[in-house]
Amino acid sequence: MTSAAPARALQMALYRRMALIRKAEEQLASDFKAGLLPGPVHLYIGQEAVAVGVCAHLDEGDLMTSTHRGHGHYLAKGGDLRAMFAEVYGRATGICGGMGGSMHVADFDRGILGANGIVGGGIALAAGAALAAQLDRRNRVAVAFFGDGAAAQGVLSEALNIAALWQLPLVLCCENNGYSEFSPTAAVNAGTISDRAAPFGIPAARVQGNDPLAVWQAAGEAIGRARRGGGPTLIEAETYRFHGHVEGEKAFLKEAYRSDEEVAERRRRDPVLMFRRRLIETGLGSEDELQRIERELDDEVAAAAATAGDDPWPVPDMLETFVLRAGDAA
Amino acid sequence: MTSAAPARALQMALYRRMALIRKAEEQLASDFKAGLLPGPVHLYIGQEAVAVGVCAHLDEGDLMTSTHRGHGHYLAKGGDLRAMFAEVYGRATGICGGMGGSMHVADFDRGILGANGIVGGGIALAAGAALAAQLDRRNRVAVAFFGDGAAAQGVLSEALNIAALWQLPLVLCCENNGYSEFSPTAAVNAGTISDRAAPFGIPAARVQGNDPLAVWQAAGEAIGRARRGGGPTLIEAETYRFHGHVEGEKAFLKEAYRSDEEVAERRRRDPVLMFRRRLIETGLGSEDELQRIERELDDEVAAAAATAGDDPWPVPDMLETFVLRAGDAA
Amino acid sequence: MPRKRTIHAINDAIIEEMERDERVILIGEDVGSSVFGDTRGIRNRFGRDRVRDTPISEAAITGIAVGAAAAGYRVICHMMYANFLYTGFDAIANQAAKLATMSGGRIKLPIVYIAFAGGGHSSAAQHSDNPHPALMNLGGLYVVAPSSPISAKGLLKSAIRCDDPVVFLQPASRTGEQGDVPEGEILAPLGRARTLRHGGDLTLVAIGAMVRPALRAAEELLQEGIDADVIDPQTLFPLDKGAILESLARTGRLVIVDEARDTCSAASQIAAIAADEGFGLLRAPVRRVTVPDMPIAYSPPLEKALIPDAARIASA
Amino acid sequence: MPRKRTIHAINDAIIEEMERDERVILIGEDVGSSVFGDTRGIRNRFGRDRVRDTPISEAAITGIAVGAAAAGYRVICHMMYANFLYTGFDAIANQAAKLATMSGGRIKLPIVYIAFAGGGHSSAAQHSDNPHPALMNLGGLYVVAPSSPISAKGLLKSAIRCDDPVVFLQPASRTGEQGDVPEGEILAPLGRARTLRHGGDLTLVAIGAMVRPALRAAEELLQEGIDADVIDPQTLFPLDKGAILESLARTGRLVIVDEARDTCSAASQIAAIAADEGFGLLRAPVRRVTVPDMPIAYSPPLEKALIPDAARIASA
Ligand SMILES: Cc1ncc(C[n+]2csc(CCOP(=O)(O)OP(=O)(O)O)c2C)c(N)n1
Ligand SMILES: Cc1ncc(C[n+]2csc(CCOP(=O)(O)OP(=O)(O)O)c2C)c(N)n1
Ligand SMILES: [Mg+2]
Ligand SMILES: [Mg+2]
Repeated sequence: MTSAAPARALQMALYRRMALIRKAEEQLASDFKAGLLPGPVHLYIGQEAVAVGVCAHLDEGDLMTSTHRGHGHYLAKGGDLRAMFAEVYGRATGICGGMGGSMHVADFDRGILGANGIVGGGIALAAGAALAAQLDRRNRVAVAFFGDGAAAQGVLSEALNIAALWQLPLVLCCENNGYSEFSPTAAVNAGTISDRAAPFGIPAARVQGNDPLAVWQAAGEAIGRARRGGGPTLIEAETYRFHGHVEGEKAFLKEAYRSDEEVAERRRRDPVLMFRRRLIETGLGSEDELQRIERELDDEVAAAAATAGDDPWPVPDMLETFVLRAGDAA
Repeated sequence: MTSAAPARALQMALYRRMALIRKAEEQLASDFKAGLLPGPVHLYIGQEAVAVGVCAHLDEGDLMTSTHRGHGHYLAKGGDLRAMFAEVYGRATGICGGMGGSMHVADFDRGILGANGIVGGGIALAAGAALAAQLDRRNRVAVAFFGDGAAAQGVLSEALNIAALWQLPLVLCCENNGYSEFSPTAAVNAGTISDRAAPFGIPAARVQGNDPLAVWQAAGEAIGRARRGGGPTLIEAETYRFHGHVEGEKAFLKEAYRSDEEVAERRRRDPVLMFRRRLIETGLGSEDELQRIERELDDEVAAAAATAGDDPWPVPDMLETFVLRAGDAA
Repeated sequence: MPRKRTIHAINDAIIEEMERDERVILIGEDVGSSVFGDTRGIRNRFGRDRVRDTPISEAAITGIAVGAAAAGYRVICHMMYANFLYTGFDAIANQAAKLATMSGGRIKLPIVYIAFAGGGHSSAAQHSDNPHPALMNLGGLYVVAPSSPISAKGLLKSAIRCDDPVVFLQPASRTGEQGDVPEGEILAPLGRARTLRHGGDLTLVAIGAMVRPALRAAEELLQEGIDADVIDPQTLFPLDKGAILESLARTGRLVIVDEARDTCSAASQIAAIAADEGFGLLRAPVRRVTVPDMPIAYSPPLEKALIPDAARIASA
Repeated sequence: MPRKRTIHAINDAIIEEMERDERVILIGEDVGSSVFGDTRGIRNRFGRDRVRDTPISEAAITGIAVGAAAAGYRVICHMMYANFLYTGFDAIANQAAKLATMSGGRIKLPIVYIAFAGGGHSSAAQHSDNPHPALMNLGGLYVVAPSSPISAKGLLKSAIRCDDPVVFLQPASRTGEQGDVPEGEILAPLGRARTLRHGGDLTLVAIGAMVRPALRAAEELLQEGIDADVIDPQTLFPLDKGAILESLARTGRLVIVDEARDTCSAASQIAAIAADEGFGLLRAPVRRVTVPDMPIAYSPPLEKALIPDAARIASA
């Protein structure tokens, strides 16, 4: 890292947000096992440092697009926890009223333009949001999170080209978690993803995605440059997902696509635990304080999940409101 | 150029083919002015060295996809002249029976998988043809011609990635003629197009597209490598179109997108004339011989155009044959 | 009343709406030079910030429209030929048509995708589709098909002010047609048909480019003593069923003319509505005059045979 | 007769055809691991040359299928969820559906695009579309919708042998269903409907996933004294009009059940045919039981309200 580490308060905030995401998703994992989730869920567990390190530089006016694995981005960008649970549970109180579910959590008031069920689907949306930000002249930026698998979608190169030509305030953040569904990254992506920016004249960074400070640092440079009118950046954050591609995948996959040893080995570099250890080692956080935070988060998550789980189901009558009608326009 | 220039016979063949394309298209240009062409035509005049230099390495078994500006590729790959005229004239004897027209000339028996009205549309088709060639194990190759404008289509990066992963026998040949319709290349493509191959581990070459020998040389390396199982190459050939994007464009454009001086200046580097001059300078061709070839071509073109122009129009009844029907399959 | 070509009516509509609301922006390939002339002069007038020539990247462009709209702009996204909607179809079908509903209505997406649709100019299969059936089936987009300079202007202005995505499909074969266009504000409400001719013997519904030949066919039919209503739905989704059924109640006979391929066409949808809600009104089979189910051919005699004309309509 | 799940019937069909013709190849995202199980074991059996996992690049994949087919292979191109057809729509709509015709019939394109379509699994709007209306309107592709293990196997085998492009839309909600599948060669000709039930009082046409609830509804109707024909078109383009009209001639009543959104659905096309060619046969309004014109919702009570079920069919 070239510049100074962030101050204590910020580091503690990063930790809190990472731990929140972890605990919220562990709740969803157990909800899934208990058969409480109506649809598929893709968990972010193991990748928390990326969303948190990037989003620490964003405020509500900034814009972000996410992926099918979107709870982490949503929470890192300030999305409401209970409304997220309610959405994944399919309740009327969900952040999308139960219309979207896990793959579509969105909160436009907070600049969260949505998780996206289309791999690569958020990239062009973020470029469009960056265009809006540029036109607004309020120094806003847009960030697109996407996976290594999504890097194979042509829309990435289209967005790189346009962002370079227009010098859009756009940060393209590729989370390389080693797999595209059940394919190892090398089987579906040639070369190094972050190298694909240079031909367009776009700066790129490749960072340790399990280290929130490394991500924070790289994202800070990229977002700062974007705010100053310096144009787009491609960040590739190397990370790993601890859970399956989708919860319950072992039920339908016949052969393992990765070994238990590999997962165990990578779990030793758990971003939440490593960062926790570092906070204690650097004296920024004490065991007591961290435990207090974790208890608070446990309570927060349990309360949000419990109340969301008691919320009412949406009533079909509300579907009427989504039907396009005559005369709306003029 | 690193290796020796091709032998006399080959150079004369290159010249003949370039001059054929030029003369055929000049015929179409005058046909257009005379109101004889039912649909739009995009002429290749000024770019002949590219198609001819590349296709000199291909035989009928090799596969090629082309663009909306496709007459040159079609003729360079051995397509029948008269059937092309008949097609552009909309006649029943056309290479596509009058169904396709200028933007769709194709001859599958000669590996010409078609001109294409979708910018970038031929790129994935060529990758698929290269897959077929690879599976066949008969050392065939596939070539995709596309423009600088088409390089902005995401499908190019998708094809680069897949071609690299699968080591397809594919040559991606970008003809950078300085314009994408009415936009200068730099306005719609960031950086240098040939640089976009390296991140995928694909070799690239940037060549003088108005010099058939330079193109021949670079294409020979690429196609040879592909035949030997060495995988794909991206070639960027710098060239210029002398005519408008589409014939008759001045009728609908209000402002000029390039100056007459620019066109005049570039016409001084006319690939056909430059190569002609070189053949004489190097003593490979005499003025007499070249004039004889040109007269032959004039006759060939005039005869083809005249007979095609007298050919019958297709009759609507034949449309029936294209309707999908029950039971065709089993 | 001043006469205008359709292309100028569209140009006026864009300029007026960009003057009216500075959050209206225009993006697309060569919108500066303007292939059809409809965006001519707009970049010079409003500058390169609000009017952007894009690279040939339909997948990105259609999605950029969604992102910029979600972030507060009104985006006119020019797609040139309607076949290129397919090239950028993901962001249209999976994003623009769905995002508002998937989000529980918490966002509005004011986007107009403009495209020039249909055949008649020997541009062959990849430049001649009328893709409105695919768009109408998405359920999340208004689909608009003008038929004259005045309807083009009124519909486009309404489309630009609409808070939901609209696909505006201008018939490519009708850009040069002249018609009366009054000065000043013209707004044609989305989702409302126009009855262009009141007959009473037959309901002739015609879409987009088919309105003119339908009106001509109506004249021919009059010679035979059949006086037709001619209805232009203007908006194809959502359809103005009421106007059609109301006419059908008087005529009992329905012919629909649509330059889309027959299967799953707008004509079929209207016929299906008639066969259900209008069943009691029908006194004769519902005829569809449409394009046979195949790609459009290049050669003029072939293309002419595929696309409905007044004679085919009159004999339906 | 041995019982099989649909997913295994599809698996068998692919294996049998790949055994039969070494020019059949299979490409798609994770066809090796197989998300749905339909391609499981195929890579091990036929090797990584003929069975290729692709990157997530739908635009390229759909086009690669066209190129490889034009160069002599029979390509099975697995698109996973039907919504991803939109992502790769250019090569489907502008190339696969048009190339043969644009070339005057000088090429054949044996391609099967397999996709899993429809809702019922709370996967929300981007994983639940039934895009057959858009595909049916292209006119250059067979569109096939199986409804049972045996129809899936027979149709898929025919599709793989077909020299023209076919889109095979397996209902995603029906992959686990069991049914009788005889050993040995099963080929269901494309373009032919199956009559699954002979009643005589009512013609009930049901598509894909809707066949089962339609059969259930027919049982319910029998209690009310209405004995329905149930027809499964199997191929949506080109439609087997004859089978439907023949039944209609006996029943005079038509209800069509389609899990597509209503506007421009297959249901509407069938209704339109009935209102024209079958007009003289109709004794009652033609009812469509379809999905309302909006994206599919995630939450189970909402999704359930959108997708037709036996009760809604019986009351239509
Ligand atoms: C357009 C599209 N194609 C395919 C899929 C199916 N799919 C869902 S997630 C996924 C893998 C994505 O990999 P990556 O981008 O690396 O994200 P990760 O799952 O690793 O977070 C695939 C193929 C999809 N949702 N959208
Ligand atoms: C998908 C698609 N988008 C837009 C167009 C309209 N169009 C036709 S040619 C062209 C410019 C192509 O530029 P380039 O690739 O450089 O080829 P050139 O015309 O210079 O040979 C455009 C935008 C098209 N035909 N297809
Ligand atoms: Mg991944
Ligand atoms: Mg060019």
